[in-house]
Amino acid sequence: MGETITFWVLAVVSVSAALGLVFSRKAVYCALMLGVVMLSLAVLYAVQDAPFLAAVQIIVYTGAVMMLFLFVLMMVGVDSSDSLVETIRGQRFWAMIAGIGFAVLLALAVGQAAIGDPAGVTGANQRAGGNVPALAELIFTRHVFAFEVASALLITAALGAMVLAHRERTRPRPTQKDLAKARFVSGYPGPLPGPGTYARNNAIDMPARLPDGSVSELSVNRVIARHDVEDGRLPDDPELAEAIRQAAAEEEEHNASIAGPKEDR
Amino acid sequence: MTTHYLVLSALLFAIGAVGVLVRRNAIVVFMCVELMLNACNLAFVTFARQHGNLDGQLIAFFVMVVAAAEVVVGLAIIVTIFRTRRSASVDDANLLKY
Amino acid sequence: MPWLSTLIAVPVVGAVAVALLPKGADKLAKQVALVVSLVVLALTLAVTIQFSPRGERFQYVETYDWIPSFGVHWGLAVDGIALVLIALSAVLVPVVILASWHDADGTGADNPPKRSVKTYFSLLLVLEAMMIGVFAATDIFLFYVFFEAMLIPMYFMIGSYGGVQRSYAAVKFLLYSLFGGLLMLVAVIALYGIAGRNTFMFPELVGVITDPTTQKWLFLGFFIAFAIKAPLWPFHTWLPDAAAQAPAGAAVLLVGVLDKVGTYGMLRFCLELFPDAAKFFTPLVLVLAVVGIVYGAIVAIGQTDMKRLIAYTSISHFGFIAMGVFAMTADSAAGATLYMVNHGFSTGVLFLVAGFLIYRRGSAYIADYGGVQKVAPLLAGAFLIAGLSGLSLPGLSSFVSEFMVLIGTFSSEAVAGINYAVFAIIATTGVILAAIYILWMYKRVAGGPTAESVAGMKDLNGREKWVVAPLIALIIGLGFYPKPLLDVINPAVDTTLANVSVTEHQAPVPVAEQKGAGE
Amino acid sequence: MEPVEIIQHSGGVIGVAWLMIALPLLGAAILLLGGRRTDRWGHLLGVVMSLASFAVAVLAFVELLGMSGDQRRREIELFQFIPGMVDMGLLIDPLSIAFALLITGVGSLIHIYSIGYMSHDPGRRRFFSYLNLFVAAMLLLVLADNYVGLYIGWEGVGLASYLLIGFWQHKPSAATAAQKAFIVNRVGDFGLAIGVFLIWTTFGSVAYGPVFQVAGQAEQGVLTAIGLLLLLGACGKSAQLPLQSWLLDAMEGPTPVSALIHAATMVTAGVYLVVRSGAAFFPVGSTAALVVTVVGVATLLAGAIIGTAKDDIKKGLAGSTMSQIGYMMLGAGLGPVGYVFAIGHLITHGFFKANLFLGAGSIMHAMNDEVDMRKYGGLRKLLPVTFVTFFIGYLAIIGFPLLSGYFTKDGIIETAMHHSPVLGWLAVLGAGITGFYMSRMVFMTFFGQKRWAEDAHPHESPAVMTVPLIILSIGSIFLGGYLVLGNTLANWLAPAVGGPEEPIEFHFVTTPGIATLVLVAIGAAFAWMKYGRAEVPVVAPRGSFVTTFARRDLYGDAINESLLMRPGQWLTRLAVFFDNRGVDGVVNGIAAGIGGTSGRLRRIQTGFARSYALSILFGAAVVAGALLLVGNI
Repeated sequence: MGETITFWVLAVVSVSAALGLVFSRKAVYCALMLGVVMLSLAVLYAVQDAPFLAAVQIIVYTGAVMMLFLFVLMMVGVDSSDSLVETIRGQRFWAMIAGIGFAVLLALAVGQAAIGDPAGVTGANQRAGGNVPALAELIFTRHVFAFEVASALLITAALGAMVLAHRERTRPRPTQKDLAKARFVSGYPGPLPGPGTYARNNAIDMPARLPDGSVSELSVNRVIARHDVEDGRLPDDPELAEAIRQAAAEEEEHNASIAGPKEDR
Repeated sequence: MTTHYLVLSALLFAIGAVGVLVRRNAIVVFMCVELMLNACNLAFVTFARQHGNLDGQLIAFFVMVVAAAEVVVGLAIIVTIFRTRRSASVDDANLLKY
Repeated sequence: MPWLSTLIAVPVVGAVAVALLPKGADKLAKQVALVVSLVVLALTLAVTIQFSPRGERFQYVETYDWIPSFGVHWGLAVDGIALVLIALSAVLVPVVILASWHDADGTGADNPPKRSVKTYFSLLLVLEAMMIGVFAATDIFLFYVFFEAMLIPMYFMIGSYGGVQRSYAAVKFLLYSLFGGLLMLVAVIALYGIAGRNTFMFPELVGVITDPTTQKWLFLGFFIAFAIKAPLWPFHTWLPDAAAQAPAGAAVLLVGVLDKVGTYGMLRFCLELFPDAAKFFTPLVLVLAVVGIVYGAIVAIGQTDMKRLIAYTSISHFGFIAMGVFAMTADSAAGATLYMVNHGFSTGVLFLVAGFLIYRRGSAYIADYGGVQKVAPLLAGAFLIAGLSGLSLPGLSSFVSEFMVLIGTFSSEAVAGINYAVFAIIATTGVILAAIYILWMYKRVAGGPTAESVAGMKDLNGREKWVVAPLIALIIGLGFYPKPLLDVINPAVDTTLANVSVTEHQAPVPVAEQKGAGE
Repeated sequence: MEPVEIIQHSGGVIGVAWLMIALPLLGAAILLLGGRRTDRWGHLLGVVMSLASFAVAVLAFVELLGMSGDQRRREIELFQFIPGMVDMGLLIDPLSIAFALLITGVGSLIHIYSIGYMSHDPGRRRFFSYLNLFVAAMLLLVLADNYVGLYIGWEGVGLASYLLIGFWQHKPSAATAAQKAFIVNRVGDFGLAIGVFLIWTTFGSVAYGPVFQVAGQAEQGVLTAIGLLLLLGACGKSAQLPLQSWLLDAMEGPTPVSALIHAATMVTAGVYLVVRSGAAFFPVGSTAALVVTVVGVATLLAGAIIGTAKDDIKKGLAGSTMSQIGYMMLGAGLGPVGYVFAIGHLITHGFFKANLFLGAGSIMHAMNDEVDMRKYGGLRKLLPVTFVTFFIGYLAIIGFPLLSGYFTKDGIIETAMHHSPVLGWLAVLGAGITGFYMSRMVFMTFFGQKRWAEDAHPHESPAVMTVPLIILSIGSIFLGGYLVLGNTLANWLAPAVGGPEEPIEFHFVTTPGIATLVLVAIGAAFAWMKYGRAEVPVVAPRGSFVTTFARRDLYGDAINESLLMRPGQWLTRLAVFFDNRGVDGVVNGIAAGIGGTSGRLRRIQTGFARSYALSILFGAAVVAGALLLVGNI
């Protein structure tokens, strides 16, 4: 009875989360939804006498894999959200048809099958003295070859990831001398002024004031400035607001210059 | 009860598949793939219980291993593509065509 | 000693060795290839000498399991028919290697690009192995594998080393052959399934299929593949393209040996596996063959390109072979088998000499020549003898075979109870047409005043003499004394026809005895 | 009297009769393979080989003479050619040995003559090798004991003839003539080949012995068919209507070739074939024999008419050759008596025609290779030996009483008269025309005014050329009388071809004989008026319709061209077009169709991974559905 309740609750949760995963615009929400699904499944594993898998699910999936996803999301841009306009004609419609059809077919198949009562893995667990030893015995005896191959696969994957992520240096590493030269050529050899210096409120998004009381645009982090402009959190002081806007504009320009080669579609 | 688990698994699988088809953000597509793998794992675990032996659980375990490897490589690819093309949309990587 | 496996293995090993030679060792590659091919020739001679024509039908039998679950064997053996064709391949390959000495060097008069020499000779050796394998295979599946594998080296030889339109020709050749090959594959699998013996071994499948309809369908599957390979009219159009674009040496092997697999297959598989269907389709096949004979000859007359012309003459000759096979008399079938060998030699030397001409002049167009006889008499003489062999002049080997095919077909009334004499009569007009196409070509190339473009043409050099001499010696020798070959061929043909339940090798009943029996 | 049985033979000279063939063949091989090294002595080797062959023939002949009549057909086995079908062997009997003697004898003389004639030609060695090849092939033709061997020799002489006509390949006319000769001959060979097929099918053998033994038992229709097919072959080789057109062009070859091949020996092969198969396939009164005689008469008239209009001395002689072989054919269609005269005429013709041709060669040799008789005239004094020998040949061919041609030709005419007066009188008419054109030739060449080209310096030929002429002319005088009178030839040939019931009596004074003589005299007189006494224009006048008709070879070439060559070319072009556009068009069309369809289908490959994934999902769904359905069924 307890299992039934757990199942139904988690089923509803996981299906809703899965739907959320598919339909939410922001990638971060998607990641969170996926986390929810995974956790629900972990519980369902536990319910089905697979405590080891439940733990692995939480540690590996929800812990490691999800973190990896989030890291990459950060790199690519956390806030970037998909446009919901479909570009391939008919893709969404046919995807729905195929998806629903497939689900119905599978469900029908499962429904038609005459399935008796589950045998339960308790017996199997007990023979080896618990779920983990039982699995271990299987892994290191019958499936030891697959296990070794899996380990090779993991190492290969790690190496592959490193190779892929590695950026080939196309020009010689700048020496200290080069760096110094570049600094002086840039016209502003000193360190950038920190934000909030002499400002009335000591916040990271407030531009610093120079000794003559004027506002230094250089002191504002451009990314933060853009967020401020986008979210409309500009300070009342027009001088400060102007400086933030300028920093934000520079950021836009910078982004555009990087994204320049990309075709606009 | 097994039937329920299996139907749930099928549902999740189908939802994941639809996600793969309709989302364009490569990372989200990846997440949907993970969802499908998880759905499969659920089925495996269910079958393990149904048949009363641990092979199903073991396969699920292996699936997780492979999934981890896959995610690592896949995300590295996404990062590489993003670096050169400044986009994580799967539709932008469409050079391999007629 | 597994002679036949050795025969296949030696050229393969040689090919690998040639391919592994360091870059730039062109001369060495040629020499190694030549030596390997000569070793194969020596082995083949040993096999031929030890073969006893009156003994068991299949000799040198080797059977090893290959894919046990499907009953596929590495099954090799030769009877007289296969043996002479293997000998043909073994003789032609060293000659072709010698003749192709500069094919890949890029030194011809038409300035072909320099290409990888060792690859070319390596491919030649691979091709040799495949050719020997296809004739020696007694497992139908193995036969099919060799049948298709032969295409690969030939595809590259045409596609990489051929003339201007080489890629068109190579693709056409490959697609045509593959199409036929797939039909055959279907038939092979169906044969396996329907026979239900869980084996692909040919001797065990003879006479297994008895249902007439099944026989007909399977026959067609095999026959179309072989008709494309041979090629019979109207499946012939790939041959002129392929032969004209291929380097002369490859063209020799293509027309001289590869295509023989088609006619060989008709005799070995179509007839023996599906005797009733073969008899049912005989009129159709004979019509195709006769049309091919006359049509090929007429089209050959109208060609402007030497190699294409020779290719069309071959289409005409393949008509003769197919006619001989399907007339199903002992004489015609033995003649057809002999024809396969003789045609290999005569067309071989014709292609090679044409190749020498083209190498010197840089053009295959007949109109670009004239008066070669005056400047290069030996070359022209070799060309003439080759041509005369092509028109089946008595005293040259092809006459014997053509004569046997025609007389066998003509006499089929008395022997097999069906009158195909009219086919023989129409086919005999090919004899006249042959004279026209060969002599007209010879006249335009070698006769008349010496054209400016051929004025400085060099006569045959030592290497080229060694290419031409053995073939011409064989052509003349077999023309006067074909008995050794026929002694090998006849028992095998008799057995084949016995399996088709046609009467043994015998002369038509003399008129007197017929009368005597009637009274 | 029927032909006698063939007896297996071994030992003696006859046992090695194959040497006759092998020696010249060896000579040809040595000369061809030896290359320039043999240039210096090549011609001598050629002569020696030919003489050696002649010697063997003479010895075999002597050995045969030593046997009684019914023992004179000897067969020797050589080797199995096609097991179960053809055993190669030689049949040495009076007929074949007569031919062998003629071939090697006249052949040797012509070999010797050629030493002189070809002395300035750089290709002399090659020439001799071809001559030797010819002698070998011709001997195989007549000596073989089966039809296949005959066929091999048959085409072998065709090859030699091809090589020799086209000896000066650099002349386009020679190359074309050689090609034409071979191809026209092949048309004849087609008939011969099918004849052989039919013989094999009917009798189960191709050897003369077994075939002739049972020939009478076959159906009449089959026999007639075989006869007509063999005749077609004979027509090709012997330049009989309708396959005569190659012979005139064949004069492009060096003159000794014309003498040896196209007058004395090869062209008589058709007569040999008919006579050899005569008893079996051309019995007197049969349809086949009738056709033979008709063809013979038609050709003898056609050849004679062509001969009257030719200004080219060699072509004139070629026309005459056609005509004379027409006589032989006529004789060959008339049964045993006819055979005797046909073979007799064949032998005497071999001598006097070789004599005439070699004489013509000697004239050409003297006149810078000029062949136009209109540019000759008055050569009698300058070329005395040539003149005398040529004149003897002339008298022999027109049938001047008591010379060789008189006996044999008259014999044929009389025998024909016996069978059918129409044929006989036509043959008489032909003899009259012969008198005209041969006289014309002699008068234009040796009498009248000099009409030479300016640079001509006529001179008598060297002894190596004149001695053969003298020997041949002696034969031209006496041979006919020797052969015919006293039934020498008839008795000799009887074992081989059968003999007449009673001995042939030669009557010197008969109506046809006198009529012939009168007609010949009229012809000669007419020629004297027109070409001896009167001035001969150097440029040929236009001439009447009839002259043009004769000059253009009775429009034979025109007919061939319009009936065969033009439609043939048209057919060839059509076939090539059909092959490229039709057959290959279908193939390429299918290829293009598939290519186009794929071109459209490949648009499905959009490059969007998501649409591929969609199709995968659809596929999975379909598979799942299918499994469900199948499971339910």
